[in-house]
Amino acid sequence: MPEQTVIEAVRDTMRAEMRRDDSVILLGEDVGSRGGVFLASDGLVEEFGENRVIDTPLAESLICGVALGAAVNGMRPIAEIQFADFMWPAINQLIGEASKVRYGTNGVKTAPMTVRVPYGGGVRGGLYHSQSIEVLFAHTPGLSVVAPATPYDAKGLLATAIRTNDPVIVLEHKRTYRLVKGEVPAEDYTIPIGKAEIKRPGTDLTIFTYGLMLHYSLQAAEMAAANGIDVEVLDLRTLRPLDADAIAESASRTGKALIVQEDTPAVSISSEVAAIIGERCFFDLDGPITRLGPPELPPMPFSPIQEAAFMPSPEKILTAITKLAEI
Amino acid sequence: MPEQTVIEAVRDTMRAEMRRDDSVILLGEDVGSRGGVFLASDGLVEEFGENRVIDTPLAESLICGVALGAAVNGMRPIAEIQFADFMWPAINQLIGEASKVRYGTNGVKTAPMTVRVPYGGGVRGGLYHSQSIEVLFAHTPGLSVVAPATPYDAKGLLATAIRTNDPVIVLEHKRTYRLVKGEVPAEDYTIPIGKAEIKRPGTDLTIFTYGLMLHYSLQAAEMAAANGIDVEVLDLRTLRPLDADAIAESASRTGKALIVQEDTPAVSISSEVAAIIGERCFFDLDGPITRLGPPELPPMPFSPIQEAAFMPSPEKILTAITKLAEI
Amino acid sequence: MVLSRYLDERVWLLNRQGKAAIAASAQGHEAAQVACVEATDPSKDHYLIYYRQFTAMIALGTEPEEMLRGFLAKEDDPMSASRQFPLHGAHPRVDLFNFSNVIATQLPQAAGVALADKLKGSDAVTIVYFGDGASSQGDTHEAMNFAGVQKLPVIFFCENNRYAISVPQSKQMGIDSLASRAAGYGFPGIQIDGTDVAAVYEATKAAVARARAGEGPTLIEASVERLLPHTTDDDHTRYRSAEDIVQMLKRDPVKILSDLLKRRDLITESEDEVIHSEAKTRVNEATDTVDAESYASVETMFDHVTEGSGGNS
Amino acid sequence: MVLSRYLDERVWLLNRQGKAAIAASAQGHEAAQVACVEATDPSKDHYLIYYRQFTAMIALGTEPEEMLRGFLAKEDDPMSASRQFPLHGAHPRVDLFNFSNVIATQLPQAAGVALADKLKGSDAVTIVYFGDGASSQGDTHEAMNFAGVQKLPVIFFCENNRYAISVPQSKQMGIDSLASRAAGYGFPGIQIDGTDVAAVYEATKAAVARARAGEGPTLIEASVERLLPHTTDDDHTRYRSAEDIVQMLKRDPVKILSDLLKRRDLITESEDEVIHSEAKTRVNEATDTVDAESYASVETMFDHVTEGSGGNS
Ligand SMILES: Cc1ncc(C[n+]2csc(CCOP(=O)(O)OP(=O)(O)O)c2C)c(N)n1
Ligand SMILES: Cc1ncc(C[n+]2csc(CCOP(=O)(O)OP(=O)(O)O)c2C)c(N)n1
Ligand SMILES: [Mg+2]
Ligand SMILES: [Mg+2]
Repeated sequence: MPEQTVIEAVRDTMRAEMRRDDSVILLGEDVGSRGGVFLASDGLVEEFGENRVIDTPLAESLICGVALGAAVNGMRPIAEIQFADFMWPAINQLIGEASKVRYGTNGVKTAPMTVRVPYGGGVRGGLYHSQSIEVLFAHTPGLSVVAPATPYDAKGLLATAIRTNDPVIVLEHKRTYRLVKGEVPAEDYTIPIGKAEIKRPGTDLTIFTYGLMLHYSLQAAEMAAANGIDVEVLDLRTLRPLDADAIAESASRTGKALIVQEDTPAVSISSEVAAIIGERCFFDLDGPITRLGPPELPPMPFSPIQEAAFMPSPEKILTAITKLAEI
Repeated sequence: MPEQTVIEAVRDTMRAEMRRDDSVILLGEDVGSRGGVFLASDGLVEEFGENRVIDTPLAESLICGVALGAAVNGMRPIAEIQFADFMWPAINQLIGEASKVRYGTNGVKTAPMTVRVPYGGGVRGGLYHSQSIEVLFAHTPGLSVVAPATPYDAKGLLATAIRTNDPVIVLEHKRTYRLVKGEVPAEDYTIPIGKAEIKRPGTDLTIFTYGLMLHYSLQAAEMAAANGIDVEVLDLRTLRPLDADAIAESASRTGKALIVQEDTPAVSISSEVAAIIGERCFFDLDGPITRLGPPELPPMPFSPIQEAAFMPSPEKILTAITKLAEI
Repeated sequence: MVLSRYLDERVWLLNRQGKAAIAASAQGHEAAQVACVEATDPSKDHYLIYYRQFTAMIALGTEPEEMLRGFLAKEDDPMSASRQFPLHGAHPRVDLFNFSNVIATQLPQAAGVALADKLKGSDAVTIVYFGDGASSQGDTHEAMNFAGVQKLPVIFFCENNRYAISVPQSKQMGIDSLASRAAGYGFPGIQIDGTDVAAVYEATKAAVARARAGEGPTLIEASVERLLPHTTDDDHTRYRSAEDIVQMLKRDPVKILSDLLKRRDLITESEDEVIHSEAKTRVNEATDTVDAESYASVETMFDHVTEGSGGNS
Repeated sequence: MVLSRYLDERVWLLNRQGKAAIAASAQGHEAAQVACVEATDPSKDHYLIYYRQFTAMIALGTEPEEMLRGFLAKEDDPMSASRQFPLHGAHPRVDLFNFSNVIATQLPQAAGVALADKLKGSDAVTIVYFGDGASSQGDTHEAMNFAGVQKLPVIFFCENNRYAISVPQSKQMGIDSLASRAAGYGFPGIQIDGTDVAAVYEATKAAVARARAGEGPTLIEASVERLLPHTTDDDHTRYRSAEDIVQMLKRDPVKILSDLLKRRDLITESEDEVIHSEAKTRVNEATDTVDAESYASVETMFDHVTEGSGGNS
């Protein structure tokens, strides 16, 4: 199987879906001849033309509103938001509008649209090129939110998103784009929304995580193994709907839960995972439900030492593993 | 002490703060001669004039952006957003900008602004006049979020918000505006941000709640008392920062936690309360951390029977109390 | 227009009787709405309405019973099965929709609908309605700008009644005519008397022709009056002067049209009476039918959240 | 301008050396920025800049060392103590700020700043800068509309370099001149050659006079060139034609001004050389100083989240 980076998997998947289905279009800022600021759409305007790969004016509410309008009129738009930090102007069209189209029209209209958005830090992005924005989307009924962390999952989940008849937010961690490589089958496949995956089986405790932190957690789990602690790592993959069954099964089985995320902890994905475990696994737990995240600061300073201090790291995760394992 | 409704307490507090401090101004849609759609500012333009009570054009991003600009230039603006459902266009100015002004300028600039917003349902508001919007705000470092549920708290927390040198979001449950009456001292007082309050002491279990659900929970607690279950009711009051100490103290003392909210549960305030309890009270709990909320649907249908089915009620809360108490 | 007027009055009455939770009236906007629809082709065009499009919905084929079901939150409300406020949702027979109460969100959506037609090579036109207040929202600007760049087949139809709830035009914008903004987007804008059916029809017809020919958008500003308060929750004597109210009532489009038809002998007194009495009867019948129906029920409320969540056919 | 140019070149170099994480250059915009600042009063006016205001920041009194600290993420960066990208944060000595990278958010904020001055009875003027791309954002529209309604003392200063990253003006707007939009808000708009210091100075001076006199806003569109790619992360040969690049390089404002001064005998060859060598020395010294300083450290990163969270004096 060929090895690819995450960004290559994203690009190939968009190309394949646009070849499969004429109604798939791509719109966003600089997605045309620039190929997107991360080159996710490099080469696409050359193949599909300016009608299907549309450089929009600089206006995120427009991008998402136009995608929504086109979606209810027969298209399957992929809207690219250049950085997650610039998603806020589009919240009204996504949370306010798109999420409620099917429900609010009693099923008369549907909005098969995908919003791709690079998020997360560790790239010297400072306060405005590092944000994690999953909370609001993961909270909102009517939306699906996926956060693939590997090239394989990026392809499978993006293909699913594009083919889904409702709005799907695809969160792509920008640090993984070129950092993470993995095998990606050339043939067509999809990964169902709402299914977590055990990326490393273990018996002593479970780490629940997603995005870049999956890779840091896997590294920490290797280090812990050297100390004789057998850590399971569950990749949430979909943030809405969370795979509550998989979460509860793993927590109940290992008896100890460590939730690791890059986003600030208060009222977040880690809160919900903790709540699921606290409600469903109460009688099976052997230790407090533990969360590891950054400090409650605006994410995240530009200074390289401050950025490193902000982000959870394999070492910090190992410390948390060790502490919880000893209880 | 005089009895007031919540809306009267809000109005009197704005008037008093505007008298105290010339830099306090009010801006929003229809806040002038109309007195606001809920009449929160009834009479204020007559007293303070059109310079300090400003009917803005219909644009929420503008309202919050202007409030922010005025705040960094010496004013203490109160921005009124007509309904929480119309807050989404302003997210960029609030989450993206206002929350990070102090941090992002290393303290050179500060934004002493208050955003008042009527939220919540049970008023036949349908999908777009019923939304709960607390999640994103409660998640965001740099913001404070208060949600007073009584006239007394409405006055004390609004006064604090206006005098605070950072942005504060004040969530006013619109169903409580005229429904809830209570004693409000005429003299000046404030309530600190970040302090929960036990509104009913009890020993068998604790309900953690806020907003309209405080009142439903108190009713349910009375009913439970008749069955011999002694329920404590903790009013969170501030949603950011949550009063983690008060939450942990009460949960540890009663040993059983029921979290009740009107907002849909996934990734919400109730998730965070559960996570706090799951982390800090693990060894003191006698039962699963239980949450009661509406179904995961867009909030909330216009049909009166569907609306009632959506909302938690004193009866539904009583059922949850009984079940948890029996464990 | 007469039917719309009677039905609109009935809805207001149903609110006062405690049966309809809220209503926004189209009284004063009727001529603009009817004449605009008349100039388009409901068999293929798209209509993104807002909450004041009561008359437009009827002109596009919504039956009085269907209108009332929305106001009374009945199970068979065609637009949203009463999940939403009246006039919100989507029409099952015409491509007419209104996803939310949130002002101006429909304008970028309309640009998207029109973009899809352009890509499909369809000659359908998208008509999007909005008020003077909506013109201040960023979404309005973003949509017009994009439509100008892409020369989209879309008509921006503003019903300017000089008020956004209580906020008068002078506090909403620093100009007299919204139509003048079109120049800043590179397409034509025209201001017309929205109580004049002929003027509205002509302007819309021209805009439709432009759009179908691939020449791009048009902004039409129809000057109308809001004869009643903003909604049944409002009292406009708090913020409108007595003089303003008196003047405004003179621009009742139903009366203007009926006077015109009579003056030109296009309708006789007795024909006029028949129209009125038929409309009244129709409204009475519809009220009786719908009043007896039941509210949207709990069983269906879980349907149609996402595909597969129930309710999908 | 010469100092700015050398320092700007140095920053680009520091990026290529791996020392500056990212930089956006003002090369091509210098004349517009210097002349605009020159026409205002930094002792009382307010400046809401964006990331390309490198020259403006220097013109407003930021020292070369201070500029470099931002790019190199040093502890003593005056704007944000290196929490933010260079040029973001707030200046401790002049009322110059730039809260975020998010395009166009500064325009409503500028309206708010100006509103506060109006309420205080101050005659300060607010100058807000933005690019051609920023003109498409809803916030830009909302701010201009409100400023028009309230006749606020604000100058909307657009540096139109015909590109927003790779998106050319033709895909950004359906018109040739942004200045034409001002008419839709009820205040004057003027398009000028932004490489011509005199033209920029005159236009700004007039706008300042209008604003101080309480007559309201002005929109100034200064046509400039972006001589370098969007940022150090960009490669503009991907999307700009060779012909476009050649033409654009002819409009280098530093060269235009120097040629003009020499042509008019306002500066001698040797004076010019002194200016250049002094600037070079200044840049070298500043680089040496700042390069030796340390990164913003972990101890201070928890300060200034909200009042009382540390770092408050
Ligand atoms: C984004 C948003 N903000 C505020 C409101 C509340 N609101 C409902 S209607 C209205 C006034 C709209 O005025 P206009 O656009 O002129 O339409 P009209 O009602 O006059 O036909 C307002 C402020 C809303 N629905 N959406
Ligand atoms: C809201 C938002 N969307 C997207 C971006 C990414 N971005 C940064 S600069 C830029 C182009 C800005 O162009 P323009 O306003 O013309 O300014 P210029 O860089 O040409 O001076 C874009 C799209 C952003 N910073 N903010
Ligand atoms: Mg109006
Ligand atoms: Mg530009």
